[in-house]
Amino acid sequence: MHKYLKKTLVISVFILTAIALYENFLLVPEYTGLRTGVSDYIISSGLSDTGSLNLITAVLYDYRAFDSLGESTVIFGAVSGIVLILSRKMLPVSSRGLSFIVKRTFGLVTPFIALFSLYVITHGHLSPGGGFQGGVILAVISIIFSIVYGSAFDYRRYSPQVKTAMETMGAFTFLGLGVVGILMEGFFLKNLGFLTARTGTLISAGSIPYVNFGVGIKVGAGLAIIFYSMIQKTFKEDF
Amino acid sequence: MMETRIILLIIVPLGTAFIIPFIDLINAKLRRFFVLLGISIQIFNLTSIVVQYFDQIRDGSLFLQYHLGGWQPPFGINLVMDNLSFLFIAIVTLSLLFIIIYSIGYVGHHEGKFYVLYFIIIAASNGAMLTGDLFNMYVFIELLTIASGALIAFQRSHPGSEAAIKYLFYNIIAGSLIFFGVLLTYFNLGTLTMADVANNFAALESGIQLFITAIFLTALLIKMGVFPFLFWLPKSYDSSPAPVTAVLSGVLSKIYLYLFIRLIWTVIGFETIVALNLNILLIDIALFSSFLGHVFALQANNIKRLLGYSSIGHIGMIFAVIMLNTEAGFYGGILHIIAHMFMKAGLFVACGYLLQYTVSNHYRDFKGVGLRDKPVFIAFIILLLSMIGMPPLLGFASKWFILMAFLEAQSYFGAFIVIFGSLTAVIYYLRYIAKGFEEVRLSEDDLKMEVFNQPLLSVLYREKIVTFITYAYTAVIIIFGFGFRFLNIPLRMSIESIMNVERYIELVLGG
Amino acid sequence: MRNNFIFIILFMLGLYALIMKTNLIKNVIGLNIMEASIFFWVIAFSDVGGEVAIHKMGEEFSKFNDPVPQALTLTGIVIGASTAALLLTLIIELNQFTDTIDRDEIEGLNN
Amino acid sequence: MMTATVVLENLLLIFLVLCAVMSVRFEEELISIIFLSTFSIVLTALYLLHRAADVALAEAVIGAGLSTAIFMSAISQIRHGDSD
Repeated sequence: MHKYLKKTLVISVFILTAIALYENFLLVPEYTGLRTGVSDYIISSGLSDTGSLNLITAVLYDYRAFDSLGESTVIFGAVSGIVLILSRKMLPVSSRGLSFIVKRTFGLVTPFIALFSLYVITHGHLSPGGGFQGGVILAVISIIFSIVYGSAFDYRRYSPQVKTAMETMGAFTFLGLGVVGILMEGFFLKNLGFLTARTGTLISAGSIPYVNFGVGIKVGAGLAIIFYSMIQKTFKEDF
Repeated sequence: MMETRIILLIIVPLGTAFIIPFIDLINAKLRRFFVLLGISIQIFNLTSIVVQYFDQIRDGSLFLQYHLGGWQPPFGINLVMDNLSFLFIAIVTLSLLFIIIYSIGYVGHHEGKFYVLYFIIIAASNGAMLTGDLFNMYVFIELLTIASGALIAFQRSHPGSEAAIKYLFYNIIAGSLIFFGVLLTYFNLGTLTMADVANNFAALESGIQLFITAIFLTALLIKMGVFPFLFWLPKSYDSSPAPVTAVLSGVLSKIYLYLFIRLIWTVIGFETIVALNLNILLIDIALFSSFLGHVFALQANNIKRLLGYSSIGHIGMIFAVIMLNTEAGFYGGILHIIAHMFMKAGLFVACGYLLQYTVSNHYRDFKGVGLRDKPVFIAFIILLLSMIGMPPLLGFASKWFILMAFLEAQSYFGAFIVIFGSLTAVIYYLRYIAKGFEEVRLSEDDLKMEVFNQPLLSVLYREKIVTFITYAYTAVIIIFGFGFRFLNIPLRMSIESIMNVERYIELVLGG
Repeated sequence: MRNNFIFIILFMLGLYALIMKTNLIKNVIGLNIMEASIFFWVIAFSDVGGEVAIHKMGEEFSKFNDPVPQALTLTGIVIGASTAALLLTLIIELNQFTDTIDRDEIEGLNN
Repeated sequence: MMTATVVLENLLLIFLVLCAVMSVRFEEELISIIFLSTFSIVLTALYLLHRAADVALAEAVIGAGLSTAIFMSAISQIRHGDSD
């Protein structure tokens, strides 16, 4: 009886919330009738301001680059927390991997995945993609290694220490470019003027490709550490 | 005025957090050096800001800002430091400094990871208080959530992980609501800068105003632990290690109160709240939450859980008195924020040290604790008396101003809650003081239990550090209790900057 | 209009999984659906029928979709994934002590 | 041309809701996670229809790829008391 009462109560609250949301959405006008000061400016002069063809990358790594710094710090914090929580556990380990055919096939495919992730990272200002997406694809390589070849292989190739060093390197690339911005241009995370080149080429758009590269390495290494510590006992206790 | 040092308040802790895992790979002994370096750069930075702008802090015209990436406010992110955020940054930095010194000996294992998460909290709290951009605020709130959630489970014990799961569920929902609210604001006003939103918010339709305000308020009520959503709070205060509880109670809830003030007064505007008839409702919810917190605290049999419920009571009281929107209300509210920050952090710090002499946090095991370590227990008693509101201490002064504010606004239910809180506090705290001085004879088994309850790694001079920190908190309470007039000028000036929204908007958008 | 309906259905479904289901993994799935519904609504609402916000070389720019909500949503997706990972890790950790992931059987989650 | 897009979008929306319902309804965690992954893929297609290419790439990579892997590794570690 108690349970049914609870269920009825919760479902009636749900229905009320749904009706309230619906009523409120009726009030929100159509998009075309709204004020769009910031987006109009970014659409019309984003290319000349930043030199990046992809306006979303321009927003992420130039207009609102500080948000991206905070976002990559969120991943950094999650990595620290996960490594901390799982480091004492003796979780079951798979080091045998899958069959010979699968191993051979993925051995052939893996370099292309790496190439694709590098493409996504470096062409962030020219085509869809960027540091975050490319970084996740980079982490997928480590996941594939763990699943197909067994986690011992992954450990031999890229030990967690190497991944931690890569993560720190990526973070400091981002932070360092920001500080260079203070020293040379007067503002933290300002797009570096001396790096600009002809728009549309691979190395253009000021410091955006370098920031992309740093974020990519950082995200890739961080997510690889997350996955790796979730499938195996990895880090020894640090006292 | 453009000032580079306020961005350093965020990126110095962030850089320290980034470098610690790398230092751990090289040589773990160097770690504490970098921690102290980061903290001292931070303190030096803040001190230099105080010294340079002392006159402006005193006459209330402090206004520093920074445009990230050199973009003017509606297009990029801006950081703003006015008198209100300056006051909060100063007290939060002081409190966090005390707690990090305390935790040097306390943290037995994974010291490196602890410092990483702790420095992320320092950076994120400074960022959340400095930022002048709504979405940037969301990012820093998520950063606070993820770092504190990992820290709650720091001991990797059964109750710790339960508490962290509960905490994260509630706070992630609050975070996604904030995201939704920010995006709705953007769609309706086409901007994310707080000043620009504030400039145009009153022109919106009242239905949309209510929608956005309700979403932000729900999220902030979850984060602060006010009535309908207070169920995550006692569990997470109870189960996390002592320094983390001090951070949660002493610092994080105050940061959310700050963000509440920022959003309601600066961004949404109090006139809008009054026009939507929300202010009376919110005061009643907050007072009811305060009442509930004190009643639950009466039946709690566990000292840390009791302090958690008492936190609910105090936060509700502060919330209600701020919502009165009178000058006296702000004065009492902000003074009590300062008082509560130091009292609660000091209590949790002292309590975490005292509880290592006991088998559990339960009331019956508290017997005889006061006789083991008398100096710390005396400080503990002084802090408890300040929580009750004994006259020469800071808790009395702040409660007095809150009472006066309620009486001035003729909100007699509020005045009743303040007195009711003090009276119940007498009952539930004196119980523990009496229990602490009970003589106890230890059996062999108890002595064995004690060995297991020691911290994993004991450091030389640990007892001295703990005694020093608890006395530092007590000293703050006593000194400001006698001389709460010292706080008069900063409080008046921060109230000035809450009330004077036009100046904020003009200075952000104009220069 | 249609998108608002989809948003409300998905949001309520996520909330249902979060509150009524006792399995902790199910709760995380509900949280993911809830966040995804918000992201979907943002993208669908900001679509004004323009092009993808990327300039093409040698062409004049035509009408673009608003790039700012898309960038913010990208940030939101990454943050949501990392919080979900932390939550799942904590569930693994809790499971080591309790041998169950049923919320009703774990006493500490209910008080 | 226009109607074809609308029909496709409606079908995808129905499929999206269906995936979410299935993912919540099924008791077995593994099936739920696979439906969640399908949900993400459908969402990716919808983002592409709404011309948000970057978000679509991110959702494909994070929602359908990484999240699924993390969920899978989590349920592989979880012990149920009665099984051993």
